[in-house]
Amino acid sequence: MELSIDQTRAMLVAMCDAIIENVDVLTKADQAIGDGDHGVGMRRGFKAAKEAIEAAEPGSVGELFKAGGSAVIATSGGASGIIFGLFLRAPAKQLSGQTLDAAGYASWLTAAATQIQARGNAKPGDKTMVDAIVPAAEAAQAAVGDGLLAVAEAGAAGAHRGKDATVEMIASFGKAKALGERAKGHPDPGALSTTILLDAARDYVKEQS
Amino acid sequence: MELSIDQTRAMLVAMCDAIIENVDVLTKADQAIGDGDHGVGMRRGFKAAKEAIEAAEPGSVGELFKAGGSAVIATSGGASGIIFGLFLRAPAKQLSGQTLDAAGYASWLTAAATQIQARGNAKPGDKTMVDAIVPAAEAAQAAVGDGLLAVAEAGAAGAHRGKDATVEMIASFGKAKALGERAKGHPDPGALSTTILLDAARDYVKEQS
Amino acid sequence: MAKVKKIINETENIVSEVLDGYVAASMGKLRRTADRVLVRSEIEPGKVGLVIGGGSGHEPVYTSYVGKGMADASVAGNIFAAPAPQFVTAAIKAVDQGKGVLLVYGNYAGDVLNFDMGAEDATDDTGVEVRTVLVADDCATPDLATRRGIGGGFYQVKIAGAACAEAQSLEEAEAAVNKCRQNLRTLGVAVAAGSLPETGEPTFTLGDDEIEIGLGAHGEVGVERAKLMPADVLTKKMIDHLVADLPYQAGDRVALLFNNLGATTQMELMIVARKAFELLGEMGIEVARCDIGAFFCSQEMAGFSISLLKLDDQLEHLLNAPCESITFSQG
Amino acid sequence: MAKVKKIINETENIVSEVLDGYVAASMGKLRRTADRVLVRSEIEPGKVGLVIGGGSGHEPVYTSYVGKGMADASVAGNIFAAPAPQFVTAAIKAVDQGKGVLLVYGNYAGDVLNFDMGAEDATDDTGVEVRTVLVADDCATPDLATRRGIGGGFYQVKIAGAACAEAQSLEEAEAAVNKCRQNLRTLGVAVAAGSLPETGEPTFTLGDDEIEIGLGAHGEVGVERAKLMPADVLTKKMIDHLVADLPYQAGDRVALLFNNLGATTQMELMIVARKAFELLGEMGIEVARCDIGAFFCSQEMAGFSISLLKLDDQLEHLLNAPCESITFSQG
Ligand SMILES: Nc1ncnc2c1ncn2[C@@H]1O[C@H](COP(=O)(O)OP(=O)(O)O)[C@@H](O)[C@H]1O
Ligand SMILES: Nc1ncnc2c1ncn2[C@@H]1O[C@H](COP(=O)(O)OP(=O)(O)O)[C@@H](O)[C@H]1O
Ligand SMILES: [Mg+2]
Ligand SMILES: [Mg+2]
Ligand SMILES: [Mg+2]
Ligand SMILES: [Mg+2]
Repeated sequence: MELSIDQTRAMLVAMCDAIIENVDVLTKADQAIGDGDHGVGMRRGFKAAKEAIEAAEPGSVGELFKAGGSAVIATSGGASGIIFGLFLRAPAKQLSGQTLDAAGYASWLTAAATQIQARGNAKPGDKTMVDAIVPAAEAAQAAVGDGLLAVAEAGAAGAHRGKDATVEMIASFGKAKALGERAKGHPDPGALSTTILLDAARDYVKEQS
Repeated sequence: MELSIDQTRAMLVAMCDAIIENVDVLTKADQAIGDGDHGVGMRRGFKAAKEAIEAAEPGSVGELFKAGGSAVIATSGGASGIIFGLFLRAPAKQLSGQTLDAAGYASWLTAAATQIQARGNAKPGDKTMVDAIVPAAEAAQAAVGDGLLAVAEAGAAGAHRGKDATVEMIASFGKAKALGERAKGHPDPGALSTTILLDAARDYVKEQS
Repeated sequence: MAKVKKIINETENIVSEVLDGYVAASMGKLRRTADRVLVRSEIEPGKVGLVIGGGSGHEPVYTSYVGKGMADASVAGNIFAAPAPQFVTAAIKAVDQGKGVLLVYGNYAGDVLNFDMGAEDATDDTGVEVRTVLVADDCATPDLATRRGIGGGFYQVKIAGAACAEAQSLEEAEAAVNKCRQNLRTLGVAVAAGSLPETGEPTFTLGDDEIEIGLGAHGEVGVERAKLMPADVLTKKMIDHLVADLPYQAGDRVALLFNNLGATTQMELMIVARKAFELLGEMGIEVARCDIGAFFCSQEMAGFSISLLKLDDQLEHLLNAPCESITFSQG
Repeated sequence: MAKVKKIINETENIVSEVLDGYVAASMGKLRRTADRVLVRSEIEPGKVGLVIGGGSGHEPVYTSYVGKGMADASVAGNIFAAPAPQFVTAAIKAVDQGKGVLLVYGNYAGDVLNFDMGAEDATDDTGVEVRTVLVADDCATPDLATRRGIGGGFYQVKIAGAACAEAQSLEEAEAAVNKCRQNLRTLGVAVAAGSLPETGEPTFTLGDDEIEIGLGAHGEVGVERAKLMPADVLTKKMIDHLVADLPYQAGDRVALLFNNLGATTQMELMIVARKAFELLGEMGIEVARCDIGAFFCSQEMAGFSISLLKLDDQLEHLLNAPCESITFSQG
């Protein structure tokens, strides 16, 4: 199974909608261990991404990812603007074809994990969204042989495992860092966003299957 | 009947004590139509006056009044520092003898009423302590023939009539002025202080009678 | 409501410690005398003296505006209370260089009584000539003679400082400052009360969604109590009231002052400034100078005032003349 | 608790209207470009460029410190959020005079990510050379590399402004500002929370009698949560912590900055200043310059910070060099 350009567009729009709908969940998560603006910033970014994705006239699947990611970067602000902008924009060059298949989906998550770590300098264990995107990418790669739906499911499941693991971590990055031990007991807000995005993508792929 | 220098000292000290004890009453009165500092300012001034009066080695009754009045002026601050300093200091020159008699008591209040109006420019009806000191002085002068106690009683009663009359006035002076009609229903704080001072003086004279 | 927390030591030492703070921060340029007087360590011989002052709690006004090109001394009362006259007397004597001394302070009954008596005592003692120009810029109330002195006092002190530095005579300085007074109007708005440091109690009360236009610096009632409104609507109300009062007219050149009463953010002041410039521009009133900051506070009151000063060449020159003080300097 | 009242229009227009306010108040000296960039109308040809910026809501920092001898442009994010990279790119391009551009902003993850990307994009587009010196003065946390940028940022911006005005090369300016960063330490104390203008909600909570030493500008936790204490005790704690951190030593010359986080009264700052001067004097540390005011706020947060900057001849010269901006000028 593969997604066409228009199906990919619909998948990306569903991901944007999921963020927009979950703004309060994200606000609460960031209030617990950060400064409370993650929800508002993500909504700002993914609203703009949705518009850009809907308006795009892409020559490849990757150009849709690029339009969305660039919009997040340009409008979201804060740490998460760059991080979640890269989450979408990272695979833009690789996905130069007209469809998104299992290998493409997995390469998206891998590119995101790589570029986000390269730019943000957070490593697994620092209690950031890196703890969700890295296991998501690994699980997705391992499932490539099983087709697109399996990859999407593995990605979402990997993100959830990573997000759950952040609950017991103390933060080494961002505004939760100064909390030290007090950050324990709460998941990282960005890891939570990662699960919301990959859940929405998986749900869309499932519908189309 | 006359008061000796030491009796006059005791009378003045009793007046200071009465202000110190009534600080909360005066605070509330000024909170209602002013800025709430009348009690604190009067206490500061009359505490200093009490010390000055107790420490004074006066050559005349008037020098006791002067010591007290100067202390109020030097420590009280605000409008009431000058006004109630003059209240004590005004008769200093006239009271050049060794005793305070009926005529002397009445001339004290008259000098106070005159000097306070001259310096402060408030007229009767402006809702200030002038509305209490003017009728107090007039009533005291009218009672001079009846002896010191009668003068002291007439002075206190005159001040009360004046203070009661301020309840229905709108203010033309000080911080209550801007209140306009809203100042109605509350007595003027300085008029209230005037009654407290003249009640204490009358009570002392009565005790000695 | 919980008491407002203040970083202080014993409340009875507040004024004294604040004055010591100014002396320390002046690094030798200021000294204290007569307990409540802050005075320049070196005053130019033969200059017209300038003494300012009033109740404490409004810092930086008036206490901190002492220095070259500003006042020669300031007199500090207790919090929100006029200073006693002997401090005024001491300040006048400390700055007198034989050319007389100008007094500039806010038009409040208590201040007038104490400054007048202090000035008379100084004149009785040394013969020094003293003149007074009250700050009475608050156009919230109609009667000119009894108007209160609020945020525009900063401009009046600045101009008085320059006038006394340059003037050949007390009369000349007085005339310049009087012209400033005539051309100066201020209107304030209170959004939330400050508190008395002695008690932590608020100085007045406003509803959760209320503001008061024209409320005085100590909580005296103003022009209109209103519901919280958009910044642009409020700014228009204030500018219209101010402009009509003098009135300021098309072709006038003005200085424009936005004064933070304490806890208002600069963000809010800039939003208001933006609209004020737009409105004055529409009226043909030219802004020649603009100042934004906390010049005349009322503890941590939230709110601000807008002042307009109509300029002529002399006032503009005096306003732009160099000066130094702990909280305001210009080159 | 009731929502904090703010004098604003639509919340989504706050940043834009604030920038318009600065442009209006600059009277021609500043203009807006690329939506979120405030830039000098005239930049000296051939000078090293200086761009500053960060989240809004801390005015006057960083947005307002643009002008001759200060920054050439500032970039404003949303309230408490780093600005997006395209604004950084636009600012760099707007100020570049062929000598390269220095970036100075606070060490927050979001700012670093966005400024870095913005700078790379500018370099990709035009080849402009860009260097960064982060503001990282908050010694509430131990790890040097991740320290936050707070009140001392004013000194770093001032020095960067003078350095970029005078330097022959980007490297020379960068080196001077780096020296400032190395010698600069700040410690803050929060007394009461500010509020988010979008919601009127407080940015953090403190007990009715609590303060927090070292609390960050957005409510990040600090060194110690304590009961309200006398000003002198608090000042000693703060000065001891600051002095030990660099450490500053007997014989050092320093600049000393008292920064109002928003709603603290100048009265309190002066009481603290008095004690700080006394303590530094006892330690043999010489204060060569002192600044007191609201330079780096966090909305109407009550509290303040104390900064120490160890001076050498170069830093003292740069700190005292003339500059102009809407909220800070010196002759
Ligand atoms: N360097 C980084 N690398 C990866 N993720 C990061 C990094 N810094 C922050 N994040 C993510 O961003 C989230 C916080 O986003 P947000 O609240 O929008 O930004 P801010 O911290 O600027 O307020 C964190 O929960 C974390 O997952
Ligand atoms: N010009 C004046 N003449 C007479 N009494 C005055 C005058 N001004 C004020 N007062 C008196 O002073 C009182 C207020 O005193 P106080 O509260 O101590 O001073 P302030 O008004 O400066 O806060 C008023 O109630 C009034 O009686
Ligand atoms: Mg956040
Ligand atoms: Mg009063
Ligand atoms: Mg008073
Ligand atoms: Mg943030």
